[in-house]
Parts: sequence; structure tokens; C-alpha cells
Amino acid sequence: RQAPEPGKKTVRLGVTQAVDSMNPFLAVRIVSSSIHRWTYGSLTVPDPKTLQPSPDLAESWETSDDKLTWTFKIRAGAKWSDGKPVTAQDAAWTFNTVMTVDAAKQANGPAVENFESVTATDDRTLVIKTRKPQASMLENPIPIVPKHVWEAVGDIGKFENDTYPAVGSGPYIAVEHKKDAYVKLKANPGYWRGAPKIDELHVIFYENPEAANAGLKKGDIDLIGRLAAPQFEALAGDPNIVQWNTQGRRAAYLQLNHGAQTIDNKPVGDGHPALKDPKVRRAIHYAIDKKALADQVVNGLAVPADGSIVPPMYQEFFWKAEGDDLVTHDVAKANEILDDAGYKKGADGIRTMPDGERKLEMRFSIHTDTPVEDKLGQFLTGWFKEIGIALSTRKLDANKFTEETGFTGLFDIAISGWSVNPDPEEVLATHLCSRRPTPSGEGGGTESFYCDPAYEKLYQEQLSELDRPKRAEIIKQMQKRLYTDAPVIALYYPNNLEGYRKDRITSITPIPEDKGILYGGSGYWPFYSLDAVAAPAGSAGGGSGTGLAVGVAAAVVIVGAGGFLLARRRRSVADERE
Amino acid sequence: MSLLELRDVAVTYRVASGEVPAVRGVSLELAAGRALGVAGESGSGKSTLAMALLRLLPKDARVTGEILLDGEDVLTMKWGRLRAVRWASASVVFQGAQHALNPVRRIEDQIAEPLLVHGLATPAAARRKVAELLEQVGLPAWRARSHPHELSGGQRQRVMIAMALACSPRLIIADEPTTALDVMIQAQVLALIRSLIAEHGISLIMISHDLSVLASMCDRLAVMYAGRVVESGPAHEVFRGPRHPYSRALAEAFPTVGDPASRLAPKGLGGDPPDPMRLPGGCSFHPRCPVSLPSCASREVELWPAGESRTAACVHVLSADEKTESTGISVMRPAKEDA
Amino acid sequence: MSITRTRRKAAFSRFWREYRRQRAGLYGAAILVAAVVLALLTPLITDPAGMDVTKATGAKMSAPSLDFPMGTDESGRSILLMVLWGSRVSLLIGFMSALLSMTIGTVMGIAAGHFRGWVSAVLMRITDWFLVLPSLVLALVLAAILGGGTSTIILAIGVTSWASTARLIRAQTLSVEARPYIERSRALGAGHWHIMTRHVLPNVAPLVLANTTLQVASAIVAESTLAFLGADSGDVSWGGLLRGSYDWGAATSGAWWYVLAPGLCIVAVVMAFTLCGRALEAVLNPRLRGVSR
Amino acid sequence: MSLLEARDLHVEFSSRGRRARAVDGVNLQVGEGEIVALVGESGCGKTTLARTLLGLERPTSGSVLYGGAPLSYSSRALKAYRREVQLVLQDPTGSLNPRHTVYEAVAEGPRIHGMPDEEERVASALSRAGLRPPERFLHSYPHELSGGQRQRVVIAGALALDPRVLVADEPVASLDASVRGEILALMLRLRDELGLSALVVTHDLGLAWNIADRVAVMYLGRIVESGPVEQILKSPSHPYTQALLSVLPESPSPVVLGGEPPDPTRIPHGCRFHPRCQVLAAGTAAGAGVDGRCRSQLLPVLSSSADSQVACHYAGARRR
Amino acid sequence: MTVPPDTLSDPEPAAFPAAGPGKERGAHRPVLRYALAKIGGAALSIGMVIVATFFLFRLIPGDPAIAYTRDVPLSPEQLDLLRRQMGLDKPLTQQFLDFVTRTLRLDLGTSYEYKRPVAELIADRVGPTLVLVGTGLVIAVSLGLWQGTRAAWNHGGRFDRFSTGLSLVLWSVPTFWLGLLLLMVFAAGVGPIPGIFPTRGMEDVDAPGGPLYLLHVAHHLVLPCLTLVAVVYAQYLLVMRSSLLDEIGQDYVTTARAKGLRDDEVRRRHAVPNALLPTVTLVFIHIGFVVGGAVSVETVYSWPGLGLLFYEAIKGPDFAVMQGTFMVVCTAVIVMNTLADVAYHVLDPRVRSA
Ligand SMILES: Nc1ncnc2c1ncn2[C@@H]1O[C@H](COP(=O)(O)OP(=O)(O)OP(=O)(O)O)[C@@H](O)[C@H]1O
Ligand SMILES: Nc1ncnc2c1ncn2[C@@H]1O[C@H](COP(=O)(O)OP(=O)(O)OP(=O)(O)O)[C@@H](O)[C@H]1O
Ligand SMILES: [Mg+2]
Ligand SMILES: [Mg+2]
Repeated sequence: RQAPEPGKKTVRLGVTQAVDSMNPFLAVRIVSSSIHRWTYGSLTVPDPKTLQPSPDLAESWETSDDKLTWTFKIRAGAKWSDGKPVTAQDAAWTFNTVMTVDAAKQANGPAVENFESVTATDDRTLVIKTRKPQASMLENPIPIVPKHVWEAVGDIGKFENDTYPAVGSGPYIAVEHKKDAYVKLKANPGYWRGAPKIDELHVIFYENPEAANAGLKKGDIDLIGRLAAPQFEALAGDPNIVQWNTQGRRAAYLQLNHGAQTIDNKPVGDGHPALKDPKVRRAIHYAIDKKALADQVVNGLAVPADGSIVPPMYQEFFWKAEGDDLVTHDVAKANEILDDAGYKKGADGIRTMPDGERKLEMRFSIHTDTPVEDKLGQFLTGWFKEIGIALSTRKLDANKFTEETGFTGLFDIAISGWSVNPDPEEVLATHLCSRRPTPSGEGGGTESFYCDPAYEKLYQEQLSELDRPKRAEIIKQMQKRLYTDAPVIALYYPNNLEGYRKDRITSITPIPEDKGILYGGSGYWPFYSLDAVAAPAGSAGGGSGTGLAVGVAAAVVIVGAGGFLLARRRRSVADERE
Repeated sequence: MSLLELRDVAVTYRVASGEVPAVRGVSLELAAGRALGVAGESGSGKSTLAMALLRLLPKDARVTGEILLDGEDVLTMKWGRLRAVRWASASVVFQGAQHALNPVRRIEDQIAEPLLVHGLATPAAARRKVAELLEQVGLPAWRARSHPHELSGGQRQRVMIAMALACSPRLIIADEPTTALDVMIQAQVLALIRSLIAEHGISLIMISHDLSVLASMCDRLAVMYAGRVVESGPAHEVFRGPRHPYSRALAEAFPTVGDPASRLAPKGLGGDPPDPMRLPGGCSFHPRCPVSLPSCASREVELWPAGESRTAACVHVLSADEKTESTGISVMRPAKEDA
Repeated sequence: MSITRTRRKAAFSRFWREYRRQRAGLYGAAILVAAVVLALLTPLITDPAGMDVTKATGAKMSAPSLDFPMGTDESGRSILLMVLWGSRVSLLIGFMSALLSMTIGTVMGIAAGHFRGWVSAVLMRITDWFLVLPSLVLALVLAAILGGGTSTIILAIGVTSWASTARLIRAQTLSVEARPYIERSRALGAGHWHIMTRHVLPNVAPLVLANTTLQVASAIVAESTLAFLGADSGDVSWGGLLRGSYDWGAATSGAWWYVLAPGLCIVAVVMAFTLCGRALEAVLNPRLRGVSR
Repeated sequence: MSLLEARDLHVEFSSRGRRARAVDGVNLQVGEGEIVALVGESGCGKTTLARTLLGLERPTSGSVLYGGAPLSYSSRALKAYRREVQLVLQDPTGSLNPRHTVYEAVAEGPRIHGMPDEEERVASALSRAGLRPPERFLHSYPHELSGGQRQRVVIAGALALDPRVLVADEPVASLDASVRGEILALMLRLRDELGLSALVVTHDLGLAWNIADRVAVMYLGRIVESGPVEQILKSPSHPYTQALLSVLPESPSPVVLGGEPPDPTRIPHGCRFHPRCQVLAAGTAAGAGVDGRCRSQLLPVLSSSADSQVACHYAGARRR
Repeated sequence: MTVPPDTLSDPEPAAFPAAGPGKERGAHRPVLRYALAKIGGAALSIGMVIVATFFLFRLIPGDPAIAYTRDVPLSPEQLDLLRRQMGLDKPLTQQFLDFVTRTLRLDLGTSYEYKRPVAELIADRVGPTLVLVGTGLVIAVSLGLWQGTRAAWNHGGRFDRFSTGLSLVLWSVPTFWLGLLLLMVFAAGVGPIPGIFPTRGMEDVDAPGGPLYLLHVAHHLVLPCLTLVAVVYAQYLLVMRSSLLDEIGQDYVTTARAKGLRDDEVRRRHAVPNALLPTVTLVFIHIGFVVGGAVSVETVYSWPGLGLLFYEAIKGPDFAVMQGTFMVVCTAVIVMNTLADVAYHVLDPRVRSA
């Protein structure tokens, strides 16, 4: 490694996900969309304090009275990194591409589904017409790309966006990408908010999370986000490392096959009939010790879920079960419910259906290669046994899992979870009737096969409620419905676990600023606000280790070769004998 | 002084189940320019003896006695000296030439190798010498570029002989050079060896279990049985009038075509070959001996004189010649008179 | 025939005498016997309830102590217990896939060696194909396609590892077939079946036996590698334990016992099998017998 | 009268794209109770002929007749045929499966053919082959036997089927001189006692002299001279037979044939022996005026008659 | 997966019966024919790979179109369109033919995950794998052969016992496990041992240019290579050892001694070259094995090669990438083996004229 230039500030971010694409229209992985967030601007960005939309490339905006037309004013001072100004045409071109080119829908297709048209009336005015009112308009995640560069691209679906430095408008410019290895970003000196404090940001890929941890401890990297609990715990005790443990965006829950149906209300799949009974679902809810799960499965680095699919991080929208609503771990209660409902225990301790036909033997579908889900399965199996339900774990690869739990309904209970954006609309929509699979059995994106009139009604109400507190109240009602009817049972909200070296990173602002997320959160704030120790003048930095090692290696080789030659000489004397 | 003299040579192989006395006290002598035949049945220790002459036996063989080559004891030689003696003074034609040649190297290189190793020729000279040697053994010079597998059995045997001649040694040890060969090729090879010793005055030790072959090739003959020499003497005399019952059986086993006595009357020797690890007491041949006496089972036999420069290890020799005193270790004289 | 029995006994004791001289083989056999006996006894000497995470008694990832001689895992279960139960699955996978692989290999090998012409050519082509294919890659593909489960793993390992056996058996068959006694048997009127079962099979059997032990060894390693790469059987196995130690960050958090216990078990048992296999080979394979003079 | 007969038999192998005519037109018959010796140098096709007679090799053309009827190659017919005609191979050690006891080796044939009284049959075969008392050997393994004993076990294995014809391929070649006499004596005895017919394949003329009634000399895939032993071996007419006899160690003036050993993939034109023929080389043939024919004119295939006959232009010319 | 060490010593006779005289003048002809036959065989094998791949991946339950679209909800029309684009509406035979033609045109499909042609993804990752496997193989082979030679020559001696024992232990170690241990000890550092090697990858950001780049990569290569070598070299050692022991027992070695050659000359000129030839073919048969090992090593050390791509594809699962990598790796191994076979054939005169 070359000695870094003295005074240069570099931060190295370790990730355990390889970049799937540098093309923002195609990239779906968190690492890539994060990079795109840092290298391209969007219309709006969540405010670091409130998480509410705030101006980014759009300086200001207004809505028509019918709530169907949005007019954005594009920022005057924003420039592309090649010096050209950012215009409304760039934004219009970007949105229109996503709307019209199938290949470009890959990353953010749903975000424009409701768009009727997008036009730039002049350089600074962007007009978006929607089919239906869209309260989440200001959360639009699509990175806006420079039209003058991208126009020339033939097939967006095949374009790798690999000419560096890539032209962007974000705080950083991508200058190098080695596949399965790293992405190198440089501060954008012409960024309209002002250049970031550091000079370079490196995103370094580790396949092996243990190695990433070792890398952080050793100082090969400065920050890792999205740590698994064990890795996070392993960082304890290092004086130079900050263990950054905050509330997460994610909710982990179970999906119960309560009678999966297609969009035309035809039953599909082979879900266990007992699960159609809300009492059974309720009993199951009682059987689960959420606290134990949070403690054991994620090492206590999670909040047991006394709520539903929106995590408490979003205080505004989070609904907490209280009083009679609250379901606690109570095996006796669970057994009582089941006994009362007529599910009798057999000699083997397994209950049967009230009609005496079928045993309560259920499958628990999880993903392959996910130790946490595996462990979860072990716990559920243990508890369910106590209430007379036999549970067997099935591991499915991601494709099959999506197919069976999303379209074909070939499951009883499945693991599920969702990382929630500052606006929860997206996750709420996953439980709508309209999301159920088509008659031919293809996916609509349901997370539960849920179809509940009350829930539908609430959804429509919140959609057109532009008053934020009121809308939040409706959203809480929806969560309550999910909690009590239990098509899904929230288990816990995993914390967001990160770690960074404080001897390298001197300041970093999470999002939200109060105990928020560093990497993988919305917006670019943490990495824009980042400040680091400059490479000391004259020091070789990490290079000294390299030099040392190379020296050692060379010495070993020389000594080895010498020894070998010597041994040969000696032996050739010994060879006199036979 | 004789070229080669063996004094009470014994070879014992150490194996997992004990010791195998393959050669049990053999004394022989060979004068320069003479040919000595060694016969004996399979497993009687002929090859072992031959390999012992140049200390080529594997590590687990123990050799005792003295092997004097030009008066120098091979067994106590320094390695350097031994290497110098090997091939330059005495060379070997191994039993089974197909295995004794390196399968992946050209025969040219293999023949030239001893010349170069002993510093007897420059590479160019060595190549010329190889061509010459091949001509001598009746192979066209272009064969030098061949690999062993491209040659027939007889040709390989001839390559082996050419190789043995390369350093013009004074002694050639030929271990069953013709056993694996066809009658016709056998005749070719024998004729070749015969002419070579006649032309170059080389001494020869030839091993075979075919008495008639040895009789036609050698001056003197030694017959081995169970690791010992049981009879020795001038080749034709031993072949025509064997004194030891084993030699007799061997000689008789070869039918003479045209001889009415052997027509439709094959002769052989019954009984099993001896197991060197469990040799019978007394005369080791007595269990198979057609003329054994009760005393043979207990009485040690030694090589007793059995006529003019002949010895045989059989009690019947004593009674026939009415010689009672044993001569102890009998040494084979350089047999000038019977050549 | 009782004489036959005494013969057999004599043959066995001769074999045993020879085997005893292979010191490494003896150590290997001792380890193996211990491992197999322990695996068989596990259900009798331990309580499977200790494997239930909801009933685990230990602290998470605690170091070896009197209660937990090999420490505990991420859920506070005794690693000793897990290793014992894991040995059952690992050994089962080892034995079953070796059995599968040896069966395929032996049948293919004998058939390819016995028959001439296109049958042999086709069989050899297939064998060579399987031989050069990266079997781990193929096994992973198979496991991914067939889905998890112990039987899948057995199948994946068995199906991808028989080729070298087939080659070996074929070579041996060819050399047996070249012996005059096959010709003699044929001249006596014997058919293919008779020759393959009476002459070839008994002659290749020792080789098969020796090779099976080696195959078990590689199957155990293969199982752990597959588990590490994400294709596990779902039951507790040594490979699965190693995978667990990796998933739960045992190494970085200093829980060396969690990493070392299953790893060393694998190394020890695989090594034991290998040593036994080599010793068996040395004793039974006449080709190798002369070598270690 | 003839029990086993080869009629104009040709066997070809394709070796590396070339055709090797290993047996190139052979007429030969073995009568009831007759011992015929087939002699010739290495590679002349003796073994191939023997194997073809047993149906182990299919002839390219021509046929094998047994009891006057051509051999059928269906596996059923072959099995039946091999009950009556047996092969004894050259190498006794190799012919016995080292994992089978003597009993199993001898009983293999009866088992294959489902013959009754297996044990008695084995015991009697062993004692007929001179392994007496049979019980002593029943449970031995081949490696515990001497070479001669092994050869007898092989013979016993053939005898256990009560064959009418024995084809013995070099039965003593690998044996010690002291044992070979024993085996040959055994064969003679079997012929006398059981009326066995035999074809003995060998390259050793002394062996033919020892036991055969008739001898056929083979050269490069074809029989070049045949007839009663006394006549052929005492006064051979074919130069090749003469040469073979002359290289016996005790013969006074060996004629060592020069040239490369014959190659069945390139059989010379005219008389197949002419490139090595000492009579032709010495000019004697030219003296008799047959040298041209030797080089170009094919010789007829000898018939299978028992009389003495020779395939040689020179001998033919002299006889006339 | 591993191949047991000793089963490698293939007892098939290398030598063939003597050829008749005068054949060697046309010796180059058989070599050519042999090479052609081998190449034909390899082509057939590759064909088998293609066929097997097609049917193997057809066994996957579920709808490839849905798998391709992942979680993105698509309308039925869009799905139908996609199916038509993927050719799934055609009869199986037609699909097969399409597959074959596409494969022959090096079109290996499009990755589900990356939405890019699989061939391109693979092309990007071939280099690092070649560096790792190539270096590993060279070191393992030379180390194994050298140690094997020494061990066999003084068999039963201390060196023999030590190196055979060590190699057996290493052979019994699962690759990934050894990799993790080495990573923890020498890259992360344990106790007094400093972590002097990098924790990941083939190169870092800001790798130096020029010759220093080689050093930089070499530094990254040390641990992955060490892991691969440790697990692989044992086989070569054991094969070389037993093959040389076979040769030592041969008569021609005695002949060489009888000629007065020194011990090391006997070894260098006769025994080792002869033992080497059969060993080297076995070495090449093992390329497949080494490639398998590379999957584990690349995963542990985040080495950006084919093995990592394959591993990620399995985790995905990205069947298109899996299928493509599988075909490419198999084909490469088959091609390497064929080259080795032909080279061996040219080098060993015994086999050459057979
Ligand atoms: N390396 C060895 N280890 C143990 N015993 C051996 C060894 N070599 C030979 N023998 C035994 O020594 C005895 C003599 O063997 P040798 O090879 O000298 O016999 P030979 O007379 O040459 O026989 P042949 O005529 O068959 O070549 C035999 O019993 C043989 O089994
Ligand atoms: N299976 C085969 N394929 C090709 N050529 C063969 C085959 N069998 C025999 N030959 C050739 O046919 C010729 C005759 O062989 P055969 O074995 O019959 O000779 P032989 O007279 O028995 O020789 P020997 O005395 O050496 O046993 C030889 O040149 C041999 O190379
Ligand atoms: Mg010998
Ligand atoms: Mg023959």
C-alpha cells in the first residue's frame, strides 16, 4: 500500500455485501443504493433531525388542490461533477426512463407506478402528475442522473456505468470500482452543500464477516454497519472501537398461513387449516417468549415486539400494544385457548383438529443459510411443543421461499421481516388484498395473504390524509388490526448494530441525529458529515505493516531457499552411501 | 592369480518372518579368459550370488565371506572404489532385460551412461562407441534412438549385452541371458556371447538352469542346489556324467531329439523344491533323492573330490571313489587342463 | 465346512498380524472404534433434551468448565453434547455416502474392466468425466438443486465421489482379467456373471474395503465443507457445528473451544480413517505390499 | 475319426490400424486318443490357434469342427462344448485364482456345469492328476504348492469335467527342468488310461519328441510341415524345421536364422519363410531352380491329413 | 471434495507391450492421432457438461421467470413476456437446442442478481482465481513432489515419518477451517502474534502500480495460498512417494547402480524422472479438486475470484450464475486435463507409441 498523502483524510467502510451494480437503475443491494445516495442527488432527502422530507435537489415544491400534480423547483446552484448545471430535464429524463424502460425498473420501479407523467416545463421546474393522490411522494428514492451523460447509453439494462470518475451531483464522486473488492469515492469539491470534510471514502467488501470484524479491530477498515449480533459483541473491550447500538428500522415477524387466497379469493397452497382459526393464531402468539427471543437469538440486541410491523424507531408511527391488547408469553393461557377451542392433545402431546382429523403438525419455513432464523426455529419448536403443536423447520432458498410464502402459499408458518422507510406506507401496503397473487398464481408482493376490509379502509384513508399527525393515527390503527388479528406476529425489532474506530473517525452524525443509524440509513447525512483523522505526515500508515510483512516474507523465502540449498549440499555428501 | 575368487560366500535375506539363507557357503574360482557356468533349479540362489559379486543386493541382504576381484575384496571396498569397479571391471547382464532397462530413456543414453560416468569417453566419442557396440551385437546403429519398448525381447537382451561391453570389462556376469527367449533368438544370443568372449578374451560367468546350454558355452560348470554348490567340474564331463543325483536328474530332464530312449518316456525329478527357510537336515537334497541312504537325513555332506578336477556333494561319490577323508572346503582350480 | 472356517480364521489372524505391524493404522483403528462406540452410545449416555435451546442451562459461550467440559455454544448448550450427537450425523453421512460411492464405483469399475468395446468405452467416459469435474462444485450444485436434508447431502457426496474408486477398481479388474485364471474359467464354460462375481469381485474386494475407509474420511470433510458453504443437512453435525461457530462469531469473540472442538474432532476422525485406509491398503493390496521393504 | 478339427482357419487382429494375421489358414485335426504337438517359435500364432479351437476367439474365416459338426458360438452351445474340450494354460501360477483353494479351483468346472457329486469328482480328478492323497491338497491355496503341483491342479480342473480333448498351451514352459518330466509323464498316462486326445502347443521340439504322436510345425500363422513325430524330427524336410532342430544345444552345426523375427502384420509374398530361409540364402534353392517361386509363388495350405506333408517349393522340387 | 491420497496411484500399467521393430519412424503420427482422440474426448466431455447442466438446472422446482424477477412484483403480462424472452414457452427439445446454441456462442444467460450477462461476470473474476489457483498449484506441486521424493528415498526415516505425518494431518483438515484459523492468527493477530497479513481480498484501494503491485498482491496472496497449498500438497507428496517407491524397486534402478552411478545420480537421472511422469498426470486430474478448494478459500479470504462468485450464486441463489460458473469451471478443468494428457503422452515414450 502506498503511503497516503500526508494530511489526507480517508475513511474506509467495510461491507459484507458486494456491489451488484454501479448503475442506479439496476442496483438493489443496500451497499449499492447507499453509494448511489452519496453520489447522486434525489428530489428530497429526509431531514437528519426529524426524518421528514427536506429539500435536496428540489429546493421547494407544491401540490395542486386535487393532490394529483406536484411541482418541484430544482435547485439553482447544484452542478454535476463535470461542471454542467443540474436541471429539471435531468430529473424528468430520469423518471421517464424508469417509467418507460422495463430494464430500468429494476431498482425503483414501484416508486413511479402511480406516476401519470413527468415533465420539465423549464430548466428549473419539474411537474409530476400522479394517477391517485400519493402522500409518500416526497420520499421518492430515485437518484437523479445526468441526462447529458445517460442519453448516450444504449441499453440501460446492460449499462454498467463504469466510466470513472462517474458524473454525479452528490457529496462524493465514484472514481474506481474493483468488482467483489472495493469502490473508491472522492469528495465532490463542487457539491452544492459544500465538499465533505474527508477526502476519500472507500467501500471495502468482505465476504467473510469474521474477517471484516478482524479488519476493524486491526484498523484495516474504520467502520462497519449492519453487524450481526455476535460480530457486534465481539467488538466489546476494544478501547479504540465505538460499539454503535441503536434502534433499528427493521421488524422481524412470523407470517401465518391463515388461508392463503389469490386476488380472486380462490384458496391456494396447503396451509394448515388450524391457522385459519384466529384463536389458534392467538394461542401461538401467547406461546412465544419475545423477550427470550430477543435475548437469545439476537443476544439481547433487539427490542421485543409489543407492537406490529413498524419499529419503535419511528416514534411517530409506532403503535405499542397496551392493556388488554397486549399479548404476553403465557403458555398456560395459550393451552387454555386451544383446549377451549376444542383442539385436544393426543398421547404424544400433539393436538388434533376439533374434528379429530388432522394433527397440529406444522412447518416453519425459513431461508437457508440464515443462522438467526435457524435458531429462531429451534426456540419456536421448543415452545410450540409445550402447547401441543409440532413444528418442523424447512429451509428454502430465497427463490423458493419467495415463491412458496408469497405466491403459492405452500407453507404454514414462515419467517418474515421488513426494513421500514421513514414513511411506512410501503410496508403497510404489503398486507393489502390487492397484493395477493394473481389467479394464475403470480406475485403481487403480499407479505401475509391478508385481506381484511377494515384494514383496506384504513389504508385508503391514510393515503389521502396529508395531515401528518392524523395520518399517523390511522397508521397506528392499521397496526393494531394486524396485531390482534395476527396474520403476522411481530417478534422483535432488531437493533441497528455498527462499529467504528474512534481513533480514526472523529465525528459522524447518525440519522436521525439522536441515536440513529450510520450506514444503511436513509439519506447521506452520516457520510456527508463524517470527519476523520488525517494521515500523519511522513508516516507510512498501514503501509508500514505491509512493508514489514513483505520484508518478513522475503526473509523467510531467502532463509528457506538457503536452508534448502544447504540441506542439499549436506545430503549430497551423505549420498555417498547407498 | 585368478580374476575372481569366492571364499565361503553366504547371503542371508532378512524378511519379516525370519531369515532366508539364499546362499550358504559357496567357494568358486574363475581364471581370466575362462567361462564358468552356474546351473541349478529355480530359487537355488544363482541370481543372489551373481548380485552379491558387485554388492548389488538390497539392504536387507547380509553377505559374508570374501569376494576377491583381482585380489581385492569387494565386500570391504570403499564406496568410491566400488563405483569405479562396477561396470568398468565387471558388468552384469541381468535376468529379464525388459525390466533392467530404463523404460523412458533412449538405449543410446543408457549404453553411453557408464562410459560417461566413468569418464571413459567424451559424449561424442561415447555416441560413436554406442553405434559400434550395437553393430557388434547385431543391431543397426539407428536403433540407438529407440526406447526399450520398441525392441523385441531378443533385441533388448542384445542391448543389455552391448551395455555390459561398453566399458570393456574383464568380467561379464550373465544371469540367465536367454531364459525368456525363443529357441531361435536364444541361439542367436548364445552365438553372440560365444563370439564376444572368444574375440575379447573376456571372462564370463553364465547362469542358467539349462545344463545343455551351459555345457555348450562354458569351460567349467557348477551346479547349485538350495544355496550350495553340489557339483562342479569341467562342463562336458558334468553334463555327460553327472555324479550328484540332482545334476543327473537335471541332465536327464532334457530329452534328446532322435534318441529312442527318451521317445515317449519323459523323465523328471519328483518332490518339491526346498524352502530355504526350512531346509531339511542332513543332505538338503535327500527328500527328493532317488538314491538316498538312511544316513543322508542326518549326515552333513560336503564337496568331495569326484574325479579329475571335479567335486560333488554326495555320499555316493565317497563310496564310489573309496575316498574317505573329506577335503573340507574344496576350491575350484583354474581348469586349464580341461578347456 | 469347518475346515474353511479354520482357514478363514487363520487368514484373519494372518491379516491381523500384518495389520498390527502398521502402527499408525492401529492408532487410527483405536480412535475409530472409540468414535463409533461413543456415537452409538450417545442416546444412552446423554439426554437429547440438552439440545433443546429452550431448555439450555449454561451461560452463552462460556469457557470449558467442570459442567461443560468443552464449553457452551451461543445458546448455552454443552458443546460436548453437541459434538457427541454431531458425530452420529457426521459418521452416518460419512459411512452412507462412502457406501453409495463405493457401490457405484465398484459396479462401474468392474463393469468397465470386464466388458470390452463400447460398453467399457462409455463407462470410462462417464467415469473420467466425473473424475475431472470439480466434485465439490458439483456437490454444491446438487445440494442447491435438491434442497437440504441429510439424504441430499449423502446423495450429493456419494454421486460426486465415486469416480476415482471406479478408476482404481477398473485398473485392478483389468489386471485380474488379464490373469490366465480368467481365461481358464472361461474355458471351463463360465459366463460374465460367474467371472465378475467369483473371480473379479473377491480380488478387488480388499481394495474396495481399503478405499471405503479413505472415502469415509473424505466424505466427512466434504460434509463439513458443504455445511460451511451453506448446504447443510439440518441436523447437528460436526460440519454444522463449525458453521455455527462461524455464524455466531466464536472466533472473533474468543470462544476458541467452539471452533476447535468440532474441528479437531473432524481432523482426528478423518485422520483415523485415513490411517486405517492406508494401513489396510498396505496389508491388502498386493501391489503395495512389497514396497515398504 | 477326427475329433477336433480346424478347417482353413483364419484369425486376424487389428492392431493399431494394421491387420495382424495371427492364424493364416490352418488345417489341423486331432484324432481320438492322439497326441498332436504344435511347435513353432514365439509369436507364430500357436496360442491364438489354441484359443480359437476353444471358441475363446472367433475365427475371421474358416471353422472349428468338433465331432464333425461346426462349432456354434451361442453361449449355450459354447458351454456344452467346453464340457468336452478343455484348455490347460501355459502358466500354472497365473491359471489359479490365488484366493481359491485347490478344491474350489478344481470344482469350478463341475459347478459351472452343474454336475453332481462334486466332492467325489474333485477327489478323483486330483488323484488322476497325480495329487495323492487328494485330501492333503483340498484346502491348500495355490501359493502353498510347488509349480509342478499347481500345474497338476490345473490339469485336474480340466479332468474334473471328463473331457475328451485337452488343449494344452505350453504346459511346461514355465516349469523347472526337473518338474517338466513329471507333467509330461502324466499326460502320457492319461492318454493311455483314459483315451484322452490332446493338442500340445509348445516351442520345444524335445517335448514333441517326448510325448507326441504327430507334430505340426507352425510358422507365421501357417503350418509348414506336419506328420508323424519320428519322421519329421528325424528327417525334417522344411528348412525351418531343420533350423529349429539345428539350434538344439547338442546339435553339431547350429543354423541361426538371421533377420528380424516375423511380423504377422506383414507377411512376405511367396513363401512366407523365404526372407529368412537358409536354403534360399545359401543358393541351394537357386540350384534347384525354385528360388523365383520361393519369392513370388504362394504355397498351398497343407491339408489336415495325418500323413507327412510339407509346404516348401524346394522340398517339393526335391521330392519330385 | 477430496480424493483419498493413495487411491491416486493408479495401478494401470503405463507400459505397453513391445512394439514391433521399425515403428518409431512414424512416431509423430500416433501422437497426433492421440491428441485428436483426446481432444475429441474432451469435446464430448464438455458436451456432457452442457447436457448435464441443462437437465440438472431444469430439475429446480419453481418458475425460472419468477426466480429471475426476485421480489419485484410483476404483472402477469410482464411475466409472460419475460417467459417468452427466456424461451420457456417452447417445447423442451427446442429449449435444449437454444440452450446449446447460446452456450456455444458463449452466452451463458443473465444473472438474476446482477442482471448482467453471466459470461461477463465470469470474465471479470477469472484473473484472481488464476492467480490464486495457479500459484497454489505450482507451490503445492513443487513442494509435494520435492518432499515426496525425499521421503521415498529415505523411506522409513525421520524425514519420511515427519512429512508423511504432517501431510496426512493437513489432508484431514477442512480447507475452510484451516483458512479461518490462519486468518484469525496471522491476519487478525492473536496474543503476541501480530496480524501482518491483510484480512481480505487480492488488493487494497490505492494499491501501488508497477512492480510494487506484484508485491502488494503477493502480500495478499500469502494466507489464501498457504491454506490452499497446505490442504492440497499432501496428495502430491503421497503420490510421489508411493510412485517413487515403486520405481526404487525396479530392476533398472539396480542396473543404474551396477553401472557405478552415485546414489543421487541414480535418483536424479533414473528414478525421479520415471516416477514423475505418472505423478504429473495425477496432479492434473486434481485440478478439479483444487478448484473445489478454491471455493472455500476464496470465501474465507473474500478473494474476488470465480469461487467467490459461485459461492455468492449459491447463497443467492442465482441459478444462472451457478449454471454458468459450473459450466466454465468444468470446461476449464476438462481442457486442462486434456492438455496435460497430451503433454504426458508426448513426454513418456512408453505411452507415446501405444
Ligand atoms: N529380496 C529378497 N528377500 C528375501 N528373499 C529373497 C530375496 N531375493 C531372493 N530371495 C530368495 O532367495 C532365494 C534365492 O533366490 P535367487 O533369485 O537367487 O534364485 P535363482 O537361483 O536366481 O532362481 P531363478 O532361477 O528362478 O532365477 C529364493 O528362495 C528367493 O525366494
Ligand atoms: N489380442 C490380440 N490383438 C492383437 N494382436 C494379437 C493378439 N493376440 C495375439 N496377437 C498377435 O498375434 C500373433 C500370434 O500370437 P500368439 O500369442 O498366438 O503367438 P504364440 O505362438 O502363442 O507365441 P508364444 O510362443 O510367444 O506364446 C503375435 O504376433 C501377437 O502379437
Ligand atoms: Mg535368478
Ligand atoms: Mg503362446
